[in-house]
Amino acid sequence: MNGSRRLSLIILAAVLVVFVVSWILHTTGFQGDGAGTWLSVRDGFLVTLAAFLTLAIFSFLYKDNPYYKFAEHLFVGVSAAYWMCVGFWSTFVGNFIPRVSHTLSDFFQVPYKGFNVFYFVPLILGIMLLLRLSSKVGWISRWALAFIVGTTAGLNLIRYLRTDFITQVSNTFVPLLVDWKGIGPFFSDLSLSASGQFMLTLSNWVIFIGVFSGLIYFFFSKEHKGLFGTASRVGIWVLMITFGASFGYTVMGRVSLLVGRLTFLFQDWLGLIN
Amino acid sequence: MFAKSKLSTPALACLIVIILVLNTFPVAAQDIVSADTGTVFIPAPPTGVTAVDFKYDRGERVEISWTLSADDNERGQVSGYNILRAGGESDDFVPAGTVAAGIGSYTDKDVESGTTYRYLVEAIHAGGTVPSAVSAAVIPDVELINWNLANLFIIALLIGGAVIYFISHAKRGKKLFVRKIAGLEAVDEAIGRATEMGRPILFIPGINDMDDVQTIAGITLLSRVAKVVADYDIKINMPVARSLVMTTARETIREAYIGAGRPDAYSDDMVRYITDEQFGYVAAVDGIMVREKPATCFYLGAFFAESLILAETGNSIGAIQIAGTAMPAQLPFFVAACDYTLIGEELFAASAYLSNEPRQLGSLKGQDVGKFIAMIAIAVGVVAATVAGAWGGTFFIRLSDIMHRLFTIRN
Amino acid sequence: MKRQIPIIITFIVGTVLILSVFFPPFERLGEDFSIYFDIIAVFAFFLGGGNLIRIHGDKIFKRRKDWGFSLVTILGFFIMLAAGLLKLWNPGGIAADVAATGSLFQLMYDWIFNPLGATMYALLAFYVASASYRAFRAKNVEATILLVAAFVILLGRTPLGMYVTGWIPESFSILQIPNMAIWIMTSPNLAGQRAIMIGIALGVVSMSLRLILGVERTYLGVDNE
Amino acid sequence: MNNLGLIISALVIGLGLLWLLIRSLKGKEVERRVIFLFIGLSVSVPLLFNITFSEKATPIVRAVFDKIESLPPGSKVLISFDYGPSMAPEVEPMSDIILRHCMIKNHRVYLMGLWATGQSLSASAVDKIIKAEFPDKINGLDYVNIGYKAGNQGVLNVIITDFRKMYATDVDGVDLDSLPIFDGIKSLKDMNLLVSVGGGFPGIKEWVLFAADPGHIPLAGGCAAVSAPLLYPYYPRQILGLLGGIKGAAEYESALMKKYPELTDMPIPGIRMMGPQTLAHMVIMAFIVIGNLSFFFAGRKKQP
Repeated sequence: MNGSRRLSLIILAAVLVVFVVSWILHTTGFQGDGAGTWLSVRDGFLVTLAAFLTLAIFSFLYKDNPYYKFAEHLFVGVSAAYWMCVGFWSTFVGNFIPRVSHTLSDFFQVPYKGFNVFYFVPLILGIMLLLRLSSKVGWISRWALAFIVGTTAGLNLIRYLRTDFITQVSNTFVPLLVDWKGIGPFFSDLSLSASGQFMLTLSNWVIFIGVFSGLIYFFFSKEHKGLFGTASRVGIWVLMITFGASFGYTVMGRVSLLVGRLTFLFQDWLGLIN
Repeated sequence: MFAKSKLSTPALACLIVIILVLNTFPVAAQDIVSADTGTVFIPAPPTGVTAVDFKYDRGERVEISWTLSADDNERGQVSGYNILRAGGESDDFVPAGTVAAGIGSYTDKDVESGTTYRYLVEAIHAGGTVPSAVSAAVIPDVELINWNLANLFIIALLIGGAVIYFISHAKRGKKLFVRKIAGLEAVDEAIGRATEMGRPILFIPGINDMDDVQTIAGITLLSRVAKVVADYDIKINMPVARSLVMTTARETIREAYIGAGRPDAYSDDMVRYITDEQFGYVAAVDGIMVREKPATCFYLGAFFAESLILAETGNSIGAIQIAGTAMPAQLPFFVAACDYTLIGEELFAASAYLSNEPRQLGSLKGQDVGKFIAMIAIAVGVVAATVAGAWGGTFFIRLSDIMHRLFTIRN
Repeated sequence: MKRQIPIIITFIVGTVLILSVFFPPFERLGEDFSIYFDIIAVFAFFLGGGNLIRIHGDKIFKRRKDWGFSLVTILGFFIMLAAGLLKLWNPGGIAADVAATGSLFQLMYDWIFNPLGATMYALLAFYVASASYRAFRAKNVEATILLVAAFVILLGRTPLGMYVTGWIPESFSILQIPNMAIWIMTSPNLAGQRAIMIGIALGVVSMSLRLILGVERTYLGVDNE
Repeated sequence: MNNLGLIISALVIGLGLLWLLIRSLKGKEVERRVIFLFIGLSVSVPLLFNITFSEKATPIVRAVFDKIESLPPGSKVLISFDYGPSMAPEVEPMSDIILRHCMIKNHRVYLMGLWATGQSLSASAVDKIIKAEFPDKINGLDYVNIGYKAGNQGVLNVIITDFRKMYATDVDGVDLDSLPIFDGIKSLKDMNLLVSVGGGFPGIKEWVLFAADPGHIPLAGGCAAVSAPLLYPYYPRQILGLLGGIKGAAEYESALMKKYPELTDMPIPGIRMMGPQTLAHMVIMAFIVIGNLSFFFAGRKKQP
C-alpha cells in the first residue's frame, strides 16, 4: 500500500518535471519569431498541455489511472459547456431571437427577420420541459416529449421510405445479363473494367441474390426452414461478408487517426520530424 | 434519301471549311471588340422564351427556358444571359437572375403566387446586352397536391397500410408466429447475470438525440429492461449524451418503478447527463465501465465511431454485451466485439418482440409485407431489365420503364 | 386524461408531418419543425447542464471519492461556459463568431477539447487490432466468411496485395487482390448493405406507425394497454 | 537512412511477432496490451523514418477529380466541412486538396459546415490555402465562408429552398445580399457541384437525402474510410464520386500532382500517411493469423 503510494508520487513528480521542462523549452523556442514574451509563455504552456492530455488518454490503454481520470473529467466539463455555447449562439441567438424580438436582435447584433408567432411553439414546449423540475406539474413535460416523438416519427417515416427504401430498391433493378457478345469474350476478360462482362454480370447476380436473401434473413413472421431457411442462411453469409469487408476497410481510417496524434507528439511537441 | 445526301454534302464541306478557318486563325484574330475601329460585335438575341409555372409547389417558382443565341459558342461572344421579369401590368423589367453561357433555362424562385409575370432574356456580350422578345404571361400557382410524389404516396400507403392492417387484425386476438431473435432471448439471461453477480447494468441509448428513431427504439427497450430491473432491484446505470434523452429515460424508468410498486427505490441519479460531445461522453463511459465493472452492457440506439471503444472496453471487463443499432457502418464492430447484436431492422422489432403483445407483433408482420413488396419489386425490375437489355421487346422495355418510374422520386 | 393527451399530441403531429410532404402549401412544415426541435433542445441544455453541476457539486461538497476530479469538471465547465457566453477575449466583441480566432473559447477548443477528442478517437486504432485478433477466428462457417472477407480487404489496402498477385495478367485482373477487395466492397458488400438499409427503412416505418398510433407508448412511461 | 529505418523496424516487429507466433503455437493467447504495443510501434516507426509511396487514382476518386477539372472557370462549388477535429487527420487532406483544386481552376467556392466544429476548420482552410497560396482571391467574390448553423439535416431542408432563410450573413457578419458571390443565388439548387467532406452524422448521407436527391444537384464526397462502404450504394447515381479514407486523399493528391507538375511545394499529407498504414495493416493481419493458429492448436489439444 505504502509502496504503491510512493511509486505514484514518484510518477507524479516525474510528470511534473517533464511538463515544466517542456514548457520552458517551448517558451524559449517560441521567442525567436518575434512574438511577445507573454504569447510565447502561453503557447509553450498550451503545447505542453495538449501533449500531456494526449498522453493521459493513451495511458488508459495500459489501465485506468489518475491522469486519465483528470483528462476525462476535464473533457466532460469543457465539452459540455462547448456544445451549450454553440447551441446558444447558433440556434437560440441565430434562429430564435431574430423571429421573436427586435430589441433582443439588436442587443445580440443579429439581423431581425420579422416576428413569427409560430416560434412560440418551441418556446412553450421548452418551458414545459423545464417544468419537469417541479414535482407538481412535472407531468406536463410529457407533452413536449410527445411533440418531439411525433415529429421524429412523422419526419423519419417518409425520409427513410424515400431514400433507404425506394431508392435502394430501384438501384437493385440490375440486368442479369450485361452486354452479351458471345461466350468467348465473356470468359476471356475477367477484369473490373467496363469491358469485363463476366464480372459485370457476376456482380449483378451477386447483388440480386444478396439483396434477396438478405431480406429473407430479416423475415420475422415465417419460420426459417426448408428452402426459406437455406435462403436465409445465404443471407447471413452475405451479411457476414459485408461486416468483414466493412471492418477491414475501416482499419485504414483508424490508423490514420493514430498517425495524426503521433504526428502531433513527434512533430509539434518533440520536434523529432518535420 | 438522295436529296438528303445531296444537301448534306455541301453542308458538310462548308462545316469543314469553317472549322479549318477557325483553326487557322488564332482566336485573337477575331476579337470580340476590335481595337482599331471600336465597333462591337453584337450577337444574335436568344429566342423562343417561354415561362411556365413550376408544377407542384407553393406557387413560388416559374421555369423559364429559351433557345440559345446563335452566337453562343466556345469563342465566348456571349458570356451569359440575364433573366428579367415584369410583374403585373407594368412593363418595368427587373433582373431576376443570371446564368452562364450555354445554359438555356432558369428557375425564378422570387415570385408570388397569383401575380402575372412576363419574362425576357438578354444575351450578355462585351459591349452590352441584346434582349429577346417578351414571353407570354404566366401566373405561378399554388398546387394543392404534389402529384410528383404519387408513387411515394402509393408505396407509403401499401407498406403503412400493411402495418396498420396487421396491428388492427391482431387486436382481435389472433396470435402471430414470430421467429426467435437470439439477442433478445438473451436479455433475461443478461439481466439475471447482473443479479447473481450483484453488479450494475449499463444501458447506453446511443449518442443521438430524440430526433433519431433509433434513440426512441432504444428507450422503448429500456422500458422493458427497467421493468425487470425494478422487480429484482438491480442497479441500473444510464449515462446519456443528450439532455432530452435524459428527461425521457428518467420518465421511463420512474414509471417502471411505480409499476413495480416501489416508487421510493427510484432515483434520478440512475440516469445522468454527461456531455453532448461524442468522445467526451465515451471517455466518461469508459471510466464508468472500468470503475464500476457492470455485469451487463446494453448498447441500443444510434452509434458512431465510439461503438468499438465501448464494446472493447466492455469486453476487457468481462461484461455480457448486447448491442443493437441501425447504423450499418457500426454493425461490423458490434458483431465482432459483442455477444449479441441486433442488426438494423431487428432493433426496431425488438420492443415489439419483447412486449409479446398481439398488436405489436402484428406490426412485425406488416414489416414482412413490406419486405415482400420489396422482393417482388426487385424480382420484376430485374427480370424486366434483363429481358429488355438482352432481347428487347416492347412489353419488357415498358415494364422496366414503369418499374423505374415507380421507384424514382421526382421532385 | 394526463396519459391520453400526450398520445393525442404524438398522433396529430406525426400524421400532419407525414401528410405535409404531399401537399405543397404545407411542404415547409418539416423544416419548420426541425428548427423547433433544435430550439427545444437548447432549452433542454438547462436540464442537462443542471444535472451535471448537481452531480459533481454534490460530490465536491460531500467530499465523496474522487471529488477532486469533479472539481476539474466543474472548473472546466464554468470557464468554458463563461468564455463562450460572454465571448471572453473575443477580438470581434459580441457580434463576432463565438469561435473567432484568438478568443478564449477557440483557444480552449484548440488546446484542450481538440487534443482530447482526437486522442479518444485514435484509441480505435488499438481497439481495431485487439478486436480483429479476438473475433476473426474460423470457428464456424459464418465466422470464417467474416474472417476471409476482412483479410482480403486488409491485404487489398496495402501494397502487399499487389506484390503477391501483381503478376496475374490484365485479363484476369479480378484475381489481383486489390481488385478483389474493390469487388467485394462494391458487390457482395453492397448487396448486404442494401438488404440492411431496406430492412431498416421498414423497421423505421413500422416503429413510427406504432408510435403515432399509440401502440408503442412505453417511452412516455405509460404502459401499453 | 530510410532503408536502415525500414530494416530495423521490420526486424524488431518481425522478431516480436515470431516470438508471439511460437507462444501461440503452444496455445497461449496474446494479451491485449501486447497487441496495443505492436500497433503503437508499427505506426510510430515509419512516421519517424518517413516512408512514402505513390498512388494511382481509382475510378471513384478519378470521377471527382475529373468533375472539378471539367467544370468551366467560375462554376459554383459548395464545400461543406462536416467533421470535427477528431476526424480531421483523415478527412482534412481531402477538403484541403479539393479546395486547392477549385482555386487553381478559378471556381467560385462557398464554404459551410453542418458540424459546429466545421466552422473553425473551414476558417483555417481559408487561411491555410486560399490566403496563403492564392493571395489574389477576393473574399466575397471568389470565395465565401458562411459557416455553421445548428439543425443538422434541418439546415439542408431549409437551404435547398432558400439560403437566406437560414443564413443571414457570412461568418464575418456581412449580409449575404451585399456579397457579389451571392448574386442570383437563392438556394443549393444554384450550385454546380456540392462537396461534402465528413463521415459522421450529419454527413454525406444527409447531403444525398436532403440536398442532392431532392434538388438533383451533383454531389461529390470525401469521407472517413469507415463510412465509405456505407456510401457505395449511392455511387454513381446519387454521388458522382467519393474519396474514401486517407487512401482516397492520397490518390487525389497524386492525380493533382500529375496534372499540375509545377505544384512541387504542395503539402501531401495523404501520401505521407500511407507509410504507417501499410505496416499497421500487416501487423493486424499477422495477429489474425496468430489468433487462428492459437485457436486451432488449442482446439486440437482439447479434442483427444
